[in-house]
Amino acid sequence: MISLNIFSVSTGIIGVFILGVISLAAFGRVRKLQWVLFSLATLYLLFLAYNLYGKWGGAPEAPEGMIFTLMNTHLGWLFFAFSTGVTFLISLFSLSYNDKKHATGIAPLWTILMAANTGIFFAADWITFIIAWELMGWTSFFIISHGREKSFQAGIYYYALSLIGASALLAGVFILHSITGTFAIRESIQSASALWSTRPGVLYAVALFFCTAFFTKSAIGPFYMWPAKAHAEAPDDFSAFLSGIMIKYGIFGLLIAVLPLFASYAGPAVKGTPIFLYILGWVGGLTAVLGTLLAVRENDMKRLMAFSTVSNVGFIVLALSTATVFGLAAGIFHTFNHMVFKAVIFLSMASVKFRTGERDMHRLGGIGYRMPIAFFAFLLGIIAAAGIPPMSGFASKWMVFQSLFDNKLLFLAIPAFFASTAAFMYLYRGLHSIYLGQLPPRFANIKAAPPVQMLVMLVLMLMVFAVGAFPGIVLMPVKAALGADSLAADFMKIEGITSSVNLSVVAGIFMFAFIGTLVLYIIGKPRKKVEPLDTYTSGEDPADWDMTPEQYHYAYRFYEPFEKMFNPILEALSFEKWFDGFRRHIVRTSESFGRWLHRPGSGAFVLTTALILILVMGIVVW
Amino acid sequence: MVIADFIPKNPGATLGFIVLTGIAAMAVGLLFMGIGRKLTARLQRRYGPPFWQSYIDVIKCFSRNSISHHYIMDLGSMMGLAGLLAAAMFVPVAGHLPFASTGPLIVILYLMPIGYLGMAMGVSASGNPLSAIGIGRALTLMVGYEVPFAVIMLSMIASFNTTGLLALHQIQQAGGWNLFTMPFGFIAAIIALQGMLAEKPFDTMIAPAEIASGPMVELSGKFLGMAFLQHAVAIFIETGIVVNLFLGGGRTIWEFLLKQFVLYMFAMALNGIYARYRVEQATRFLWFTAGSLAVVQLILNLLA
Amino acid sequence: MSDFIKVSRDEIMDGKMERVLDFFRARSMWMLYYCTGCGAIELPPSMTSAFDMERFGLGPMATPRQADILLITGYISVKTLKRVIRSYEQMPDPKWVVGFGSCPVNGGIYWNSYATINQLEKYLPVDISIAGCMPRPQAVLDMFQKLKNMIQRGEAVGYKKYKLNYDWYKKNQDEVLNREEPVFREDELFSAPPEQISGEKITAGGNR
Amino acid sequence: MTRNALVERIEAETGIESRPRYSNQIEASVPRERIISFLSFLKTIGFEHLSNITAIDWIQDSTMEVVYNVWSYSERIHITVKSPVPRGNPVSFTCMGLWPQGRVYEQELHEMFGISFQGNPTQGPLFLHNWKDIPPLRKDFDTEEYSRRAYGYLEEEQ
Repeated sequence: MISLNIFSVSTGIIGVFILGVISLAAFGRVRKLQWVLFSLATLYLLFLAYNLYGKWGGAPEAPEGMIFTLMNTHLGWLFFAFSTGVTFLISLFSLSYNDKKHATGIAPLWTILMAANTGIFFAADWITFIIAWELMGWTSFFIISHGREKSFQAGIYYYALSLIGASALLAGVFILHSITGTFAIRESIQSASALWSTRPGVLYAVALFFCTAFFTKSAIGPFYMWPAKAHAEAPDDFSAFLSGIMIKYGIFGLLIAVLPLFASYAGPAVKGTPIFLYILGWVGGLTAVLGTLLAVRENDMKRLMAFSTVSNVGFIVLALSTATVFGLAAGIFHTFNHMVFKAVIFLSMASVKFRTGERDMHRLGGIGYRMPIAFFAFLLGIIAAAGIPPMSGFASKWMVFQSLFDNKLLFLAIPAFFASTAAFMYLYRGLHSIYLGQLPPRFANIKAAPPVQMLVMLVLMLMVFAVGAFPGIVLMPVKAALGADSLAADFMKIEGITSSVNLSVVAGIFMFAFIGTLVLYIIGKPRKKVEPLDTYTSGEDPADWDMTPEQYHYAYRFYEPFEKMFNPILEALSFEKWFDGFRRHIVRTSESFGRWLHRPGSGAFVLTTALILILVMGIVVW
Repeated sequence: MVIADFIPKNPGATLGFIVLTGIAAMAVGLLFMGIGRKLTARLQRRYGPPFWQSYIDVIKCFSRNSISHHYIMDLGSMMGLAGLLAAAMFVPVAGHLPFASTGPLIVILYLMPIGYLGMAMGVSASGNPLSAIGIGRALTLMVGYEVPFAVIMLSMIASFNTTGLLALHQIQQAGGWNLFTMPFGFIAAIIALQGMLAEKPFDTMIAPAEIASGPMVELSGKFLGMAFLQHAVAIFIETGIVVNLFLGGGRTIWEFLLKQFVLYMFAMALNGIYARYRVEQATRFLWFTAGSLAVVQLILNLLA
Repeated sequence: MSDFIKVSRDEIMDGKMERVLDFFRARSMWMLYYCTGCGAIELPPSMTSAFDMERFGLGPMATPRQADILLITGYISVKTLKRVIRSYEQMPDPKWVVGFGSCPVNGGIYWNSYATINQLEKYLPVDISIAGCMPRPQAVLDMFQKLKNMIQRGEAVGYKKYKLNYDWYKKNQDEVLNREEPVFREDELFSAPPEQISGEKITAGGNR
Repeated sequence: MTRNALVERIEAETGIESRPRYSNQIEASVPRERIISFLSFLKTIGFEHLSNITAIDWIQDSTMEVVYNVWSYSERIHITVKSPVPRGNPVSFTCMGLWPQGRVYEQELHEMFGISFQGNPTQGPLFLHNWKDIPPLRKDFDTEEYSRRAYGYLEEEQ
């Protein structure tokens, strides 16, 4: 019985979808209006989330006679609320970002994508899940290839991988249905988990298909390379959404489908962790290392942060693979933290690109002197991304490590440590090459970011810092969502088995120490400000050598020794060629089919055959 | 209630202890630096400066005017010292801590990078390519020594199931020193410590003849003084960590300081006799030699 | 044409408060020396084990930002002068200049060279000079002791003189570095009788 | 080949008489028009190394001599080729075609003696900083007077 209640999920999905379609169809001319509608849609979804809080589960609400069922699970609600909240901030950013010069027509598609977002997180059966998943897939494809040739190539690449994922998901779901006889997500997974002893082979297939689907979406393991293309070519404000939220759908899928299957596996185990989970952990760890190494080599700032996203997703998988309460909490906590700090990083870079139009880091430099808010947003973002206190990333990364220690998965912790330490390298490189160093003269008088963008960045910065000082802000809801009373974490303190930390104390101590150094700074003799080019050059005057700030800015091939160490390995294990071939193949087949369709007469032929088939089927049914 | 346990029982005393710890960390580090310079001089058959030379240098630095290219530079220098000082608060000195904590090793290992990140931010705001090169080398080297050190920490977890330095200190006070039970790990820790202290053969980030003292190329006056203090606190923290991990931590504060002193003197002696690695050589050495030693220790601890 | 403002040292000396800091400044003097001339060869012996300079807190520094003392070791050609002045102006106060050897004092054996300046005091405020070509390390250390006493008594005020008479120094520097017109007028030049060249054809590059 | 044999061969093939000077040195004087051809001839017979190019200012007879020092590794003989150029119009030809390193020597001579080499593109200032007077190594340049005027001493004591 479809409830016409405005606060019901189905109304939300369908309403937002229809809104998107309307704005796509009607307001193609007035793009500002499309963006306003998009913001209103996200705001409405936020309102919906507020109203849905506490109304867990119950009877899955289903429209009359339809098999689409939706259920308000606590976990789904949490993902939904966080993603919608961050998206609302991004939409505000987009309002000021899409001015005359930078306008893109992606707002309605993005609105439809938000409907798909809602569907994914509230789906109670696989059919709804798949439909929402597909909707998400093609809308995001059209958004990524927003009418630019280069972006279109990246979009096709992305869509080819999404095709793999979606078909794998479909196959997995049908196998699951064939062995369990139900499409409902929870029931099917539960009843399938009981079949390890009797029909392991089928479950292997299901798990493999699901893993393929969710790995492709989250760029885990061999699918590490699509974010670098898609995130880089997507519109700048959408990159934040893509890297912050969309890449988490796969995580959600792993949470609801794959982890229960693997956790219930009764076969061999490593230190009490089922073998498949252990393998999953290694996949995550290696993904983290791979993303880090590739990010260190990048010179394009959006590609660099895309690889950093890959590395962080690897961390999340690493934490989830322990499948303990602590590990799940750590993974989800890091997921939400990553949503926020990666959003702030991408938005800061977007406002830099908004002002300068540059994406190569070695052509930028010194922007932080002109755009201080963007600089500090990026600074707090990378402190969080590097997992340094007192920002939010540290809490979740600490929990990830603890979850590994608690399960004695010590060798798994080595790649994690390597990745999180090498993360300093590329993050600092971004900070130096974009925001510090020498300011090129052609950017000498760019203005600071527009006030709305500044406001959004400030709010996100505040979130990053607040969560870093008081992890309970996020950790408490996560704890409640997992129903994990055993998780020893309160508003400020997290306790693992091997260690415990009170993050508020850490943040407070840091602040106190900063005040102490401020005192030292004040009692020191005064400082004099000098020109940027007035640096130590062995007495030479740079003007004598026609030295321009661009030449003087050390940003290109920043970590050459490190790259030289790792280039051979990275060349050796590159899946990229294979996937490129796959993409080309898809393009060729579809083009040939299209050509056949466009041949005069063939369309009519197709039409008649379709009619005849329908006739025959109708007769048979009748 | 939640706020209540954030506020310590007697705030005044805790605050005093925190300030005292900070000052003590700086003072001890500077003293070690001075004596280390004396030792290096004696190794080179010189008389050497007085052991209080480092104090004089720091005070002189703060007594000079300084130049700055941007306020981000000032901010970065302050952040740099603050991060190290905050990390020093978590190192238990012979079991004493300024406030109730377990001396969590991961927190220390991740609080020190904010110091280095701050310093990096400050010097790259100065816009000198040499400083950027130095920071790049420093971060590469950091990846080199953090990995073996992390593996050593993992072997501690494997044996004692804790990462709290305080707990490790108590365990070693009850039983023997870890130096004897896990020698490979200790050797790896010594090598990693040499890299952490950025002494030869791992001082490619400073390289005065090559990149004009790297990160410090544009630092003058009080900024240079803050860099000195940062290095002093780093000496205190890093030697303190190794003492707590392997040398039993010490019953009294003086014993603790003595052990730190011995470690630092050993590092300085190596510094006096070795030449300089290139950065990729240094990183490889740290990974393959120190790292493999640490992994061996980890495997041994897991089997035990 | 601005005259040199003569001030007695006591007028521009620091107050009593600075004297405390001067105690530390005098005991930790970091020097910046470019090997402008042959004088630099005398510094390695005075640093190494024979005469250990570091025992007085003296040490070489890499960049002008970190250094207190600018050592002018030996003669200064005009090109060097430009670099030296830039380095001196990059040093933060308080800073001191040491003329090392005879050449900075009066040109030394290059007194009549067209390429080297004669008297450093015209271009930079020299706090203390050592005569000798070359001064032995004993003399160097003795000079550093005297400079240390001067700094401790607050009498080394060269950088203040430089600030006070900046335009005078600047004028002297400009006379050398950015000269507009030649020194010699045309009629002063003793020139050979001009010889007429037979107008042969000169092809570029000659006959290869 | 001995030194005297070389002298004879040079005279036989080019008609330029050259005098043996020291044990392993030959000195030849070549008019400006033939200098490049003569040098290229020397290079063909094994004088492949141009040690340096310098100049002498004979102010009394108002000529300047461009002096090429060329060394033969095979014969171990050093030949000094002098080519006079008139002081009033000190112009000669570049030897960059034979020895690329000649470019810098010729630039130095142009700066220090005012001898310009046709065909050498780089005739700008090389060593001197902001030089406005006549080339300093000419005999009629009074360097002591220059030093007194340019870098004079302070009269009174500060």
